[in-house]
Amino acid sequence: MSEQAMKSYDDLAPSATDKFRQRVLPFIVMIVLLAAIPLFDPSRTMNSLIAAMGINIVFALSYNMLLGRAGLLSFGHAVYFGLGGYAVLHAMNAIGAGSSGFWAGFPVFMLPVIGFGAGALAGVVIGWPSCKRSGVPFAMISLGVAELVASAGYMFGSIFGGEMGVTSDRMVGPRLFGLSMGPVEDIYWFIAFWTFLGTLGIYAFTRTPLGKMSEATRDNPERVQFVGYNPDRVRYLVFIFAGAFAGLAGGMSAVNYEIFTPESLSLAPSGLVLLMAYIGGIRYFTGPIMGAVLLTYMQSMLSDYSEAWLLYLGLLFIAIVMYAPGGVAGIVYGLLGILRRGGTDGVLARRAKQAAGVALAFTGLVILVEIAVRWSNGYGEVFEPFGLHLGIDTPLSWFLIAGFFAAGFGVLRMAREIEEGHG
Amino acid sequence: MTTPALSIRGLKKNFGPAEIICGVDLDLAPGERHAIIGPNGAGKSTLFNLISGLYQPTAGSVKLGDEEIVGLPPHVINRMGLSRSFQVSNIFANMSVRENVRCGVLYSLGHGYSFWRNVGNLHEVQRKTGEILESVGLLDKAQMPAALLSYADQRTLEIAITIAGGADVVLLDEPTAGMSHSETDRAVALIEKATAGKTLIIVEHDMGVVFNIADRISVLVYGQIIATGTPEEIRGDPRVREAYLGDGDEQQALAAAGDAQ
Amino acid sequence: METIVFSLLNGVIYGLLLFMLSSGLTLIFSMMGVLNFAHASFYMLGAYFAYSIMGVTNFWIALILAPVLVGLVGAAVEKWGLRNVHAHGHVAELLFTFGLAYLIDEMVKIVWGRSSVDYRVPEVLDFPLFELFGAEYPAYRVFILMVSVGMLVALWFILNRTRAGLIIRAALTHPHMVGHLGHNVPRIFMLVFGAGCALAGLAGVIGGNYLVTDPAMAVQMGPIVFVVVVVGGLGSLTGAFLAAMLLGLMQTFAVGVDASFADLFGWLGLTATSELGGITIASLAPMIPFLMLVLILMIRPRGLMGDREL
Amino acid sequence: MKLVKSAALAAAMAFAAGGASAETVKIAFIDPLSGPFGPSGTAGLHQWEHAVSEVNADGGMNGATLEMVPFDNKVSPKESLVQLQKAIDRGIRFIAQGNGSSVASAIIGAVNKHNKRNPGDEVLFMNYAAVDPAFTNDRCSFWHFRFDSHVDMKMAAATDWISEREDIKNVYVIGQDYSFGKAVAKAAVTQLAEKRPDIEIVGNELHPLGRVKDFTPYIQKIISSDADAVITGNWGADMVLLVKAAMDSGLEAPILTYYGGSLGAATAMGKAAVGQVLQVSEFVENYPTTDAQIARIEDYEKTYPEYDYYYHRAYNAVNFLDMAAEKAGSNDPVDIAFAMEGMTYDGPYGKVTMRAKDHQVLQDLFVSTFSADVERDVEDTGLGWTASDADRIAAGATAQPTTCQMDRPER
Repeated sequence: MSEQAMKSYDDLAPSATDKFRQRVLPFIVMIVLLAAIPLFDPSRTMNSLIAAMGINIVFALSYNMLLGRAGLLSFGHAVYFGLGGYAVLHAMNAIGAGSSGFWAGFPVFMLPVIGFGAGALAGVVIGWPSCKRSGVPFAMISLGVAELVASAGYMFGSIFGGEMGVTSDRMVGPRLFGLSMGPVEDIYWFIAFWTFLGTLGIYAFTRTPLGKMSEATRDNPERVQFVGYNPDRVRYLVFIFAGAFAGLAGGMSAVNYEIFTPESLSLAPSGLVLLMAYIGGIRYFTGPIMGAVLLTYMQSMLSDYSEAWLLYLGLLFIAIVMYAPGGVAGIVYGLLGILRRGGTDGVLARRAKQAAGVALAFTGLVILVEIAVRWSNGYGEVFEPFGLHLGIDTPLSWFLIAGFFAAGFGVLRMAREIEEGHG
Repeated sequence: MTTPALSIRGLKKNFGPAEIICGVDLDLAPGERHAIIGPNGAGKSTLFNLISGLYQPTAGSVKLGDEEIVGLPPHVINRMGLSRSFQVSNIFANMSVRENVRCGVLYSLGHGYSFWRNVGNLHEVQRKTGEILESVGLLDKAQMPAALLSYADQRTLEIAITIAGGADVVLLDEPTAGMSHSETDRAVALIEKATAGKTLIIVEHDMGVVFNIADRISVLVYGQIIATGTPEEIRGDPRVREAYLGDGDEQQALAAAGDAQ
Repeated sequence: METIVFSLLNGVIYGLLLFMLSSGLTLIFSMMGVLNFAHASFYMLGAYFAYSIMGVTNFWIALILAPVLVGLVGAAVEKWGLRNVHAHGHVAELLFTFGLAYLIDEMVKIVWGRSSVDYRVPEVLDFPLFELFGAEYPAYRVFILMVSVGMLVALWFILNRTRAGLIIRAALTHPHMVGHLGHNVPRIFMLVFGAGCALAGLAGVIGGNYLVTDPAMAVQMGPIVFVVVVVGGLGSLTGAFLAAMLLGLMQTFAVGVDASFADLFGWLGLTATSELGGITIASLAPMIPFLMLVLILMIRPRGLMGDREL
Repeated sequence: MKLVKSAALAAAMAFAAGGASAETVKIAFIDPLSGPFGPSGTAGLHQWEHAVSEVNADGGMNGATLEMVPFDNKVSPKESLVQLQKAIDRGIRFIAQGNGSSVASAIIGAVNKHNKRNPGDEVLFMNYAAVDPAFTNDRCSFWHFRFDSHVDMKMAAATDWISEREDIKNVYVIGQDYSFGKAVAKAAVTQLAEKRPDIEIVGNELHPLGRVKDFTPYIQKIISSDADAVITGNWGADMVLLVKAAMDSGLEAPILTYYGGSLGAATAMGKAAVGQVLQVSEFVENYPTTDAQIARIEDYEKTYPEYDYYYHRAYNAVNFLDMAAEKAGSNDPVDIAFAMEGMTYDGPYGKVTMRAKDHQVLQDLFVSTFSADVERDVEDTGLGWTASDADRIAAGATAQPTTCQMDRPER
């Protein structure tokens, strides 16, 4: 008996190497990556894009604390992002105005802390009624709350600045780390610092007893009651933290763009963060990061090349919901798993076939959509990829579309037959 | 006379016009192993749900030691030292076996809703989790996702989670349902070991199990306890035999169990 | 007096339109558990289909054909899309329809352009029917009233007097029982989804020219439909009807009220010049539905007439 | 799949970036090009492109070719700043924007900050449609030039028109509940009180922005208030729905609008609105003008058959830019800004002046009427806008005092 009491069961936990590989290494890689980016002297466009990605990474991760980890589908997460951002802007203005007092000594670099607090406070207030329910009712409450807060945003001009929003100047207050916070290069370090801290913080949260119980509550709220936890309470606390980290992201955004408008509280940005998290993969910690990077890139770059980018986004989302609920991360890790196992059983070949089929069909779809968009705009612009002239009345267009679709679905069918043959 | 570990008085539950539990009285001495048997639909699971706080009784009182627990939410009752298992496996399917047990351990070791500690660094939690896994024989499957466990192992895990919090009063709802003979034997041994020194109420259809484990048995029929006594008394009670007349299987089982003794 | 009469008339018409739009979702939601985010998109499709059909033929053919087409699209979506997601649970279904709403919006923009289309009231109905307190009352509104009531009666008849209605009514309150009755559940789901979408399409046909037919109409109506369904209660068409009427009347009446917060709460020291005091009841009108949504979910989760909680 | 995608992107990129040359001065056009306001942004873009092509045909700006580079801001102030940053990163130093005062406000702030933080790399903002008076008053900036008459100026035209009509005794003001709508209402009330103290404001209503689906209740309120005229600053769907409901309910009072002529409105209003909807603008398609201007309109509508000539101020803006560059002998934004101050230009609809004090353009305005008897219609409806000399309000009468304290850079 005494022997058993002495036993530590340390071997139950993952080995030190595993721990390092799974928990520490990714963050070291992240630090190295963040430190290395400036060495490549990114253009200002790139810098702006990276800043947007950093903000969205923290925002999407905070959203996944709800959807992925606690099983709460929210249509109003931008509320906390926005309130955090507004709080930071007001604080920034106070720093700019105040020659003495608390704000005078507050460095702009540290402002996301204020966003964190404001997001948490909003979570405390709004979460209290919302978290009494879960599932679809919770989703509906979040939708109603988002509409209400957004409307209030337009009503209370002194806080939200009406549709013009609240603006500020970040080059105020004491400097930290010698950063003037003016040029984009300074802002890079600010974004990098807080993206890292936000990611680390959210990851650390998943490792706490509360974080673990939030997953337990997602899986089985009934059982959670019989290990001594109140599921409503677990959800409420997680909700507050999700709001807080969203507020942190909002604070980063406030410093980066120096503006917030009531529209940033509304359903549209809440929907976008949902898309980011889900497309990235809500079952993986890294999923929302991938989703945020991908969607931010699409939003700021793809929208320059194609007017129909929202259509592609919708298609991508539906494809993920229907065929790859694990999201991009699920696909990536699936492939890595196959590669690690050596891919000897022909899985790799099958996946390659599927990818080829999807790519072919998608190419056909892109041609169809792009031709349709130009035709619909009606001022005679013609889709001309690779020097081809693809008009709506060009037979080649339709030949290509039909060809790509036929080839794509043909390959997909082949892949499926192989799979069924295996199964 | 010592205070009963669990004391039920005049417990009633109506669902609409239907009276499912109609006045149950029951006292359990500390350390007692009590089995509740009865035909299907007698209200055994409802009784468990009432005691554990999942349902609110229409009338009556349930005392855990000296404390009245009617009206308290389940998690509070659990913290006061009453734990239960479920008839269908009710585990955290997306977690590993170890994490499942750890969820059961956390609160009792005072970690509640804490968000400032890393679970990996809570040595007391690791130790307790390991102990429980070892005592139920799941140590070698600790890293497996719970959903991939065999049925019998899931039932074992269910019991492990139930006892993990160290509750003094344990309610087990058909722990061996659906198990093979050998699995059942192992489960019985496990239950005996895991609940040593605790007060146990068990709902069970397998009369072998019941007569093996129980110090006393209550027979619940149509929401009422028609008899309570030692296994011998129950076996000989004519009312019990009568009540089971409609349920041939159970009667045979009862007889068989009697012969086995 | 005139404000009350007009608010009543307009509120009833708006409420009926809302009900027509929401009744389909109540059917879908209650039987299938799918809170269809794209429901208002089908409403939009109804309006656009009617516009296109009217361009080739006339309004009356559009009135019949457009809802049927929308219903077919809905059934197709259920068969080849939603059904595959069903196994992943209600949240996945909700997300699927969320993406579908994006998709339909974008496709409508490509096919019909990004600004409003000239979908107008047919000329036979484009005249003032009567004059009341100096304002003319357009005949088309009365037509909306008649179509809505017609639909209401038809729906009532189908639900209460036919065998299909019997099954639907049973399924509304006990969705898991449908399978036990020996019916082909996927087929029933497809039909219900199609029928629900067709009802939304019908609302689009008669609402599109009453309001405006543009790609934003789905986004504008979408959340309101949820409010009606949730407030009305799961499984209850009567509840949805009450909720729709309540919303329609409350919104139109709020607009007619001139009071501001300062007038209402002046006794608390609130002045009209302060920001809070300056808010008028009329400006709150569009917020009322969402206030109702949140309150109902918190206080009475089963809605006005629902027989079970959400 | 990734390979195909990036190849497609590369192709698209080449397609988008084609035609750049060293002799090019680029103007970033930051406006909605997709979404609900996409059509109106696209219409503006085409007008600018057309105006720029005229200058290019005429030898360019000091010999350099002008080029419009579109950026889609989805009418979001935040997204506009992202796009502005993108434009600046690409070395573009002239910005054109118009849709939404909130967007213009954000751009002014961002341009001010950028120019302060990056001396030698200044950018210039040409605002062609954002009409919040503050931009040329309290918030005036040396880097901002406005080529549209602001809210108070347009209201001055509208109230002049009203004050000349003795039979108008009761006026109803209705607008969107946000800063622009409030500014319109305030301007209407104060200016009417000055010009016609006998007029009673029988209603001053603000409705939520873009959320009202049925305006009938509001119209009924207007009818029962016995209003003789209605003033509204509504735009977009709010404008269309308001007019539509008014027509349906038989409102007889004229409706003075700011944006009755915007894209899609004519189609939605239809015949019922003829003679009853009026618009305050610097351009009226059927107002008699020079042959050159008629040729320009016809050329535009031939080049972009889907669009009607509407943003005449785009030509004013581009002409000012060209003239200022020539005067300064430089294509540098700072030199051009100084040269543009106080500059005048004789346009087809009268003299246009860029007031040095606040960078606000002064131009004649028209109160035009929606009519069925027009030479040039809009949106192929057979309906269009007409005005006579009586509806013309001289630039001087629309000019408003300014509180601007211009902060000019040192030369």
